Order: sequence, then structure tokens, then C-alpha cells
Amino acid sequence: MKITNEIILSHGLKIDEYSKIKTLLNRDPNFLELGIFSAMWNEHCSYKSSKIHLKKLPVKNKYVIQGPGENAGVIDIGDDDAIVFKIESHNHPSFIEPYQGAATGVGGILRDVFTMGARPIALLNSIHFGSPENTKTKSLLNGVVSGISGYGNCIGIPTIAGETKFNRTYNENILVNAMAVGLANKNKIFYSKAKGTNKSVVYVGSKTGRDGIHGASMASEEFDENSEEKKPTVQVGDPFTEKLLMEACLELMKENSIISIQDMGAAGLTSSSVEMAHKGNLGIELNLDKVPCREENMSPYEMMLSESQERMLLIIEDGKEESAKKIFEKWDLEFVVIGKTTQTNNLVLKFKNEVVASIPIDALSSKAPLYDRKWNKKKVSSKKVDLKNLESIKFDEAFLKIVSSANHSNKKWVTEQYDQMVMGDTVERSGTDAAIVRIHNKDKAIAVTVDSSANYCKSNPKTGGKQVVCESWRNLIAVGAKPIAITNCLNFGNPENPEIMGEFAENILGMKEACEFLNYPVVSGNVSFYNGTNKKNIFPTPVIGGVGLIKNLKRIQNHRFKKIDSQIIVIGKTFGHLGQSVFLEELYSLQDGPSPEVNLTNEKNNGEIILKLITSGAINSVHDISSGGIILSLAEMSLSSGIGVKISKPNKISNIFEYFFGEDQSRYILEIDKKNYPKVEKILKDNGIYFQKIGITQNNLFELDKHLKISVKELYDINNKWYNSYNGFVS
Amino acid sequence: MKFSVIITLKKDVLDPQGKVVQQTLQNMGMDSLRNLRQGKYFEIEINELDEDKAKNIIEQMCEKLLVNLIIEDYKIKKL
Amino acid sequence: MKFSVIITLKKDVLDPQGKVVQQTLQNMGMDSLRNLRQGKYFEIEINELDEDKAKNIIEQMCEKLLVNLIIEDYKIKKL
Amino acid sequence: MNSAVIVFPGSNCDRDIASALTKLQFKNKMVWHKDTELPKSDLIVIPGGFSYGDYLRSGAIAAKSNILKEVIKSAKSGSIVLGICNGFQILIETGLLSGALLRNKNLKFISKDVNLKVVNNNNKFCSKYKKDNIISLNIAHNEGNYFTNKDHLKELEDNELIPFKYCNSKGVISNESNPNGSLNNIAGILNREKNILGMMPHPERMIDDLVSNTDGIDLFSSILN
Ligand SMILES: Nc1ncnc2c1ncn2[C@@H]1O[C@H](COP(=O)(O)OP(=O)(O)O)[C@@H](O)[C@H]1O
Ligand SMILES: [Mg+2]
Repeated sequence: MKITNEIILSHGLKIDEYSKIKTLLNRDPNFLELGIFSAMWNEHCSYKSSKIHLKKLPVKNKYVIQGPGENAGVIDIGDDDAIVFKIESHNHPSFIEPYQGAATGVGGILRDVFTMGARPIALLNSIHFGSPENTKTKSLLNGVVSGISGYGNCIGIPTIAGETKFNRTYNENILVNAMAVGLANKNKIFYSKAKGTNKSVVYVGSKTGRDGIHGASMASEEFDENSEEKKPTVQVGDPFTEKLLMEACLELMKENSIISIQDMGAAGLTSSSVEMAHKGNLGIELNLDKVPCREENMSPYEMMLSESQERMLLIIEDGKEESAKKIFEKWDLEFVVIGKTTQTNNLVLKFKNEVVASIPIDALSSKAPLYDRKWNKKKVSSKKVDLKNLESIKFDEAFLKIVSSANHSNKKWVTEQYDQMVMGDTVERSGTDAAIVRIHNKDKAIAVTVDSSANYCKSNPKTGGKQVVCESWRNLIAVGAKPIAITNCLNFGNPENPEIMGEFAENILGMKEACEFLNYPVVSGNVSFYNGTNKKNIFPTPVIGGVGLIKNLKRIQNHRFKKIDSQIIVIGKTFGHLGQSVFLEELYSLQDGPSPEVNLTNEKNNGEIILKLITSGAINSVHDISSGGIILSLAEMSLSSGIGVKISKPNKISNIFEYFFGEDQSRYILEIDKKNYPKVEKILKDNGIYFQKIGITQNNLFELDKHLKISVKELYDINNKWYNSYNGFVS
Repeated sequence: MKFSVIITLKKDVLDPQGKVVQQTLQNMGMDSLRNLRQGKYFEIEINELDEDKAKNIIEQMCEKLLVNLIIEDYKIKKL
Repeated sequence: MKFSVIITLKKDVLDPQGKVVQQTLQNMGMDSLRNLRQGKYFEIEINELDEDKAKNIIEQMCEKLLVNLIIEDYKIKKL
Repeated sequence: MNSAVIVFPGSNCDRDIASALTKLQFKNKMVWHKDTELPKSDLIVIPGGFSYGDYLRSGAIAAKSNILKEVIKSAKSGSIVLGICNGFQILIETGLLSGALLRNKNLKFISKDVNLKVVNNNNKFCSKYKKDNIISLNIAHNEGNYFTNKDHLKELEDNELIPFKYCNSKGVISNESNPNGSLNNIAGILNREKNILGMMPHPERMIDDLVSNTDGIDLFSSILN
């Protein structure tokens, strides 16, 4: 087949990229080779637009065993235990087919984690939809949530935390990010690096079909009117097979048979084989006649680019093939030797006794294009929002409107579709600042959370990047965990647009600053560009997945009020920052003013003291203050416990809206037994921590001076209405 | 008027259910089984006497709710 | 030889899925809808040229695995 | 006491129930579905999960496995058999228990803690509970909507074959306190001889205050008794 410009472009390659291919090969590629290049050189696999920026992020602290660059990050949590985790996007497939897109997103991230020798112990997700009024939103919401639940429940890993948000910026491009967390023995971590020549390359798992051919390049393109037609065969998830694959891999890992292992994710057989060879500085030769196929007459092109799910590639020690095969047969899975490692440093593909492709590995990996794309610095607004210019509203009306809004309603409708208890170690489920999973049969645990703040990042990508890292840190602190490390999923628009590239570059700088200051490095992550349609890009939406360590399960905390007549205090300074707040968004549909700044010194000091107080057992409950300000945080504490509050505004700040809806950072609310209060007050003062007394807990009534008075029960009903009426079912 | 709707997965789309059912039958000794695919079936009765109109309504039901056109095909038949 | 198998819930068995689908369609404005029931559909290909024998094999598949005879009925058809 | 937990491809509460049994002093053995012999045991448990992906009908394929033939034999000769969630679905598919488990009435997977009333404790599984106790157990299923014909329902009610019914926190058994649409709020049933219990809620998830509560313990200690 003659390779025309049209064919090149339809593979998502630029003409100058094609010239580079010819130079690297010293000849024209054939059609199969072109397909392989397109898969490896697209944004999703090559990180060509993001790499130079990602390098700036800190990736190490004393806990990190493996940073970015492997299937997932690994941290040390003591006693030979290691936690393996990563987050990944599945945005475009989920927009096309929400159930299968979300399901296969969960499946993909799980493979990244058990590939490294870890048994997955928790799933999280961050899902962003368009505005609820948008005609597509309802079915996307239903499809995505049931896809996540369908896959996670079936494979038997608890889905215990996440976030569900609505914003018109996602009307034509939803976000579905899934995170998996696994537990491994730190001396038995498995990597993708191939070692030794002439070793067997083994294909295991499901058969290969024509699914998702070009899925990776689709993830690297904008949507347009024609996307529907360009649609490849949709990948269907098979959680049952994944469960078998997981058990078989974990069983095989107990023996010393595996040299290296890599899941087949985006760009399937191509990227997995190239990755293994590249890391090991070797070549690889595959005999495509051996690839187990689901359909008849599959071509080498289809086999190499298929994104069929639930498959893995292994390199096995000499003489271990038979015993390894037995394990996969026990689990009714394919196990076929399809090739070997070589010295050539080439990817060589044979089919029907002919060499059908031969490409130097480095041409596909280290020599792939890298771009330092042009980027513009954001012009940031610094004009403070003036309430005088807004139509006036009564405080209680404003509050109830927010509590009943799509974004701030109780998310039980979502979380009750997820099995949160399977595996028997879920100490805190969804609904808390961070979920907690016990390490099986031990007295320690990890805390996990995912967070994002698109509005803040849109208005000021740098501050936003800082803020979202701090929010993640704060959520872990609030349950009594020491924050250890993060994974991030960077969902952005089109990087060829200098404004968007600027959002990305500055966002990274902000994240870097916070991660460094808090000693909270990035150990894995994923970049998803081209989120948008026809030049309309989504708000920059970095999603942070945080993991913290709890050494002693007797010293944990949550945000549920425990008693009436305890003291309530706010830690951290309240200036009344309303820029980019929920208050403006929900009540005035305004995204206005600057994002809240984070003072990293205060963040760190406040957090460390909270952790100390939790460990000392001196407080009854704690909650971080995030979107919606003090009043929303108080409401969440009341709603989850049934206990009310009697609150007054401290005199200093004049405006009640600013004080209670303001979104200043680095703050927490504490509930303290009156008898413990003097002790806590002393600790805070001795450490120079700013705090204010704002009221006490009381029976039943949620009350703020003369501005608000409602029973907690009534508040609960208001908070629980939205999802059920939107979806039209009552459960 | 009463219709049946048969919904099947498109040809190249993976059918995990069908696969497992087929394997189970083969394990049970049904050696002659060559291929099995699973689909959905609906029996729908509507108050409409004009056959063309009725068919049209059923078609709408399929396109708007019953069928996932991205991965499924359907066939309507009058009963 | 290729057959289709249609499996439906017996008349007196509650069909929660059909019921919800029916309600949803009605909520979507399909007023003429009178009744809807959901079932399963299989397409099965076997290596057997004798039609009677083939049918017999399919029947066995139904009775032994595909159908829960306590709550379901089935129909076999040659394609 | 010896127990055996049957493991199918796709079972995923097998480890949980094994941990619970061990913690509560059972000597437990895991039994792979391809095995053809049951170890000597006083209690056979069929755990929750998605055996064979819940494909075709939940429980249908597992019910045809080798080991189930042995379980059926053993059950018919009086062994104590407990099926939880998917295990209940499997017992129904084998015919050891009658009726059907249909899709939840809202067609969604439901995972939450629910209240149950111990409506009958006159059996080997519930003797440690007091009659009319209200306990809270976790459910997590897609198909737990119990259905059966009138005659069988009457038999279940008349012969104290329903140990648990869904209720609210005050013990009221009503439509509102019925999570999945089960007939008469039935959460579990016994066979006529009362040696086989199938139930949708997960007692093995409720044996530890740190993760939930301890309302499930009495079920296991009743069996030990
Ligand atoms: N998609 C989801 N999956 C799992 N848990 C979720 C999901 N969406 C929301 N949650 C849970 O609901 C709770 C409230 O969510 P959210 O309002 O976003 O929390 P916050 O504002 O404290 O970050 C959190 O505990 C979160 O873990
Ligand atoms: Mg929070």
C-alpha cells in the first residue's frame, strides 16, 4: 500500500513526523510499521508535549521505592509492606460508550497495579460531567457509575473514595479517572525491564480481537463532528477474566519464573513489547502466527494495534514455561510463547514465515519526538469580588441552595452502587475526607483520597496546582494519616494551543512547589491532553490521588461530630476569600476573581499540629475546610452524625457571607470536648497556630446566630434529594 | 399490536458472557458446539393498530433506550 | 447448523427489569406502550447436519444449563 | 469445628469468610471447584462474589461444577450448608433452596448496611440471636430480589423457614425498608429440614467493630454451638 499524506494524517502523525520516521528507518515504512509508529509516537504513549515539564516534579522521599516511569509508583510502609498505586484517565472512551469506557478504565488501572506484584486493595475514581441540564449528562452519569461499579464489584476490590462533579466545561468531554492501590511485599516487586537474550516472551490472558484499534491515537486527538464515524470497535470489559488473570499472575509471582511483566494497555502488544525491550536495552522478536485471536483473518496490523482488554506480556526464565503454563491453565487462560528477546535492539515481527516489520526499538522510544511547545503565561485577575455588585440574597437561602445543588448533594446514589466492604478491611468508606483501608491482619492502615479544583486551576493554574496538592494533603491529615506520596492525572485541553500549554506548564510549577514543600512527591501519574471539542477546551483539571500512612489504627479520626456541647474551633486564618468560590458559582453562575492563595508554611504547620492532636487523642472530630467554606464543612459534620451546632461569627470579620462561604486555604474545623479544651488551646498557642472559637455542638438544630436555623433531619433530606429526583428512581 | 425485538452484539465486539457460557457447555461435554453468542430479547405490546406506525414506535424505543447502538444491532418482528 | 434460542420468564414470575424498562419508556412519552417483557437470546452454531439431532442437542443445552426451568420458558428456532 | 469454603473462578468473598471462620475458631479448608471430594467438615460455606462473572444467571454455572455434586449429596444427608450472597444464588440454582433471585427492583447494584429483623431463631444458624432482634449487616448485590410462588411462600412463613427480613431501624418491615424488592422483605431462607441457609447479607463482614460492627458473630457462634 502506498503511504499517502492522507494515510499519515489519519494516523494522527504530522508530515514532519513522518519525515523523521523515514530518516530513522533509512527507508519508507510499510503500512504496519506506520501503524506501530503512530501508536508509539502519539501523545498518550510518548508524552511528547508533557515530558519536559513533568521532569520538574519531585519524585523522591525516604518512602519512595519506585517513582514515575514504571506501571505504577511504589512506596514503603514498613514491615516489608509496600503500597503500589496509580491513577489513569479513560475520558474519550467513556464519552463514546460510558459503561464500557469506565469499566475498561478500571480494568486498565488494576492491571497496572497487579503487574507489579501487588494485590489491589482499593479503587478510587474522579468523575467529571457536564452540567446536569445538558441532554447527555444523565445517561453519561448512569453509564459511568454503573461501569465503575460493574467492573470493581465483580473483580471484588472495594471502591472506597472518589469525587463526582458537574460543570458545563465538561459538556462535550467528560472526565473519567480511575485509581488503584495495591499491597505488595517490598522485596517482591515486579518490573517491566527485560533481561537476557533468547528468553521466552509469553502472551497471557484473553484473546486478541479488533477492539479499540487506534484507541491510543484517539485519546490524543480532539473530538469533532466526525468522531462518531472514526470510532473503532469499542472495547468491552470482562472483569471475570481480569479476576482470573489477576489470580493467575499473583500465583505465578510466588515462584521465581518471571523476569519481567507488562500489561497490554494503550497500543496493546506494540507498546508492551517495545517498553520491555527498551527498558532492558534489548531487541524483541514476535511470531504473530502464535498470537491468540478472537476473530478470523486478523492482520498483523490489527494484532499489533488491538487494545483488547485483560492481556499481559511476560518474559519467563528458561525452563519455567511448563510450570507457568500450568497455572494459567488452572485459571482457564491463554498462555502462549509468542517470541523471544534478542540482541538486535530491533522490534522484529514475523507472520507466515516472512518478516513483516523491523524497527529499531529506540526509534519507537527514546528517539520519539519531544516538543517544547510554545506556552503563554496566564493573565491572572487580582480584582477582589465585591459583594455590593451582586444581587442580595438571604443567608439561609444561599446555604440551602448550595446544600441541595448537584455538586454538594449527598453522593450515596453513586457510592451505594460500589461494593465498599469486600476484602473486609475498609475502616472508613466514601463520605469521609479520606477513606481508610487496613493492611490485612495488621494494626496499620493507609488513607487514600482523590481531589481536584478545576475552577481554581482555570483562573490561576499555578496557585491551583499548589492548592490541589495541599487539599489532598489536608484530607489525609484530617483522618490522622501521615501523607506520603501522590499520583496525578493531568486532564487538559489541546497542548498545541499556547494558552492551554501555559495552563499545563504553570500548573506543574504550582504542584512542584507544594510537593517539594510538603515532602509529598509524585510517584506515578498520567497525562490526558486534547480534552475538548472544536477548539473549546475543558478547564485544566489535574486530579491528585494521595496516599497516607496510619501506623496505629487506634489513632484515627473522622469528621462525624461525637457529642453535644463540645467546643468547635476553626484552625487557620479566615479572610473571606470568595474568588472562584462555590458561593459565586452556585448562586450567581460566576467564575470570578482570583483563586485562593496557599501559604505553604501555614499549611504545613497547621497540618502537623492537627496530626499531633489526633495522635494525642485530644479531639472528638476534625474536618478540613474546602469548597463551600466553613458553613459547608460544618454541615457535612452534622449531616454525617445527626448532631447540630450553635455557631456565631467572631466579630472581627464584617461580612457573614465572606466569613462562612469564603474558601481560604489551610483550615480545619475541630470538635473538642470541653474538658480537653484548655489542653488543646495551650498546644495551639504554644505552637503559634491561629484559631478561632465559633460555637458548640448541640442536639438536633443547625443554627447560626439569627441567620440560619434548621433541624439536622430536614437538612439531611434537602441534601439527599438531588440524585434521586434527577435520576428518577428511589432505591 | 405485539412485536419482538432481538438485540445482538455487533460482530467484532467481545461477548464475555457468550464466551463463558460456550466454554461451560463444552466442558459439560457438548463437543459439537461451535459458536455461541448471547443477546437480549424483548416482547413489546403497544396500542397502535397501524402496522407502519407501530413499527416506527418500536424503532424509536430501540434507538432511544433499548439498544446501545455503539455496540449492538437490533431486529424488530411483528408477532 | 445454526439455531436461535429465546428464553422468557414464565408469566407468573415478576420481571423487575421489564417493569422498569417499561416505566422508563412511558416516562419518556411512549404512551401507547401497553406491556413489555424482557428475555434472553442466544445464537448457537453446532457441527451437526441432521436437523433432528441438532435440535435435540440444543434442547439439551437449554435444559441442562441455559434455562432455569422453574422460572423460565424457552423456544428454539432453526436459523 | 471443621469448615470448608468452596472457591469458584470469580468468587471474591472467599478470603473474607475464611478469615472470619478462622477468627471465630473454625478449622477451615478451601476447596477448589474442580475438586471431586469434600474434606470432612461440619459446615460447608459457599461464599459471595461473581462466580463465572455472574454470566447467564448468577450462580447458574457454578451450580454445574464438580464439587457441587458433592455439596448436594452432603447437604441431602444433613450437613450444614451456608450460602452467602452469590452462595445463596448458587444454592437456588442447584435446587437445594427454592425460589428465584431476580434483579434488584431499582436495577442497580446495592451496597449498604441494612437492618434485619431476626424473625425466626429456631434453627442452627440463629439460636444465638434473640427472636425479633434487629441487627445491621452489609449487603452488596445486583440480584437479591427474592421471588417464589404463593404455595412456597406460605410454606416458608408457616414453617419458620425465614430467619431474616429487611426492616428499618425500629424493626418495621415495610416497602420502605425493603432495599431490593424481595417478597415479604425476605433476606434469607432455610430449606425444609433447616440445615441449609441462603442469605443475601454478609455476616462475615460484621465481625469487627473497627470496620463495621459485630452483628454477624452470633450467626457463626450459633453454628458452633
Ligand atoms: N465517584 C465516587 N466514587 C467514590 N466515592 C465518591 C465518589 N464521589 C464522591 N465520593 C465520596 O463522597 C464524599 C464526598 O465527596 P466530595 O463532596 O467530592 O468530597 P470533598 O468535598 O470532601 O472533597 C467523599 O468522601 C468521596 O470519597
Ligand atoms: Mg474533604
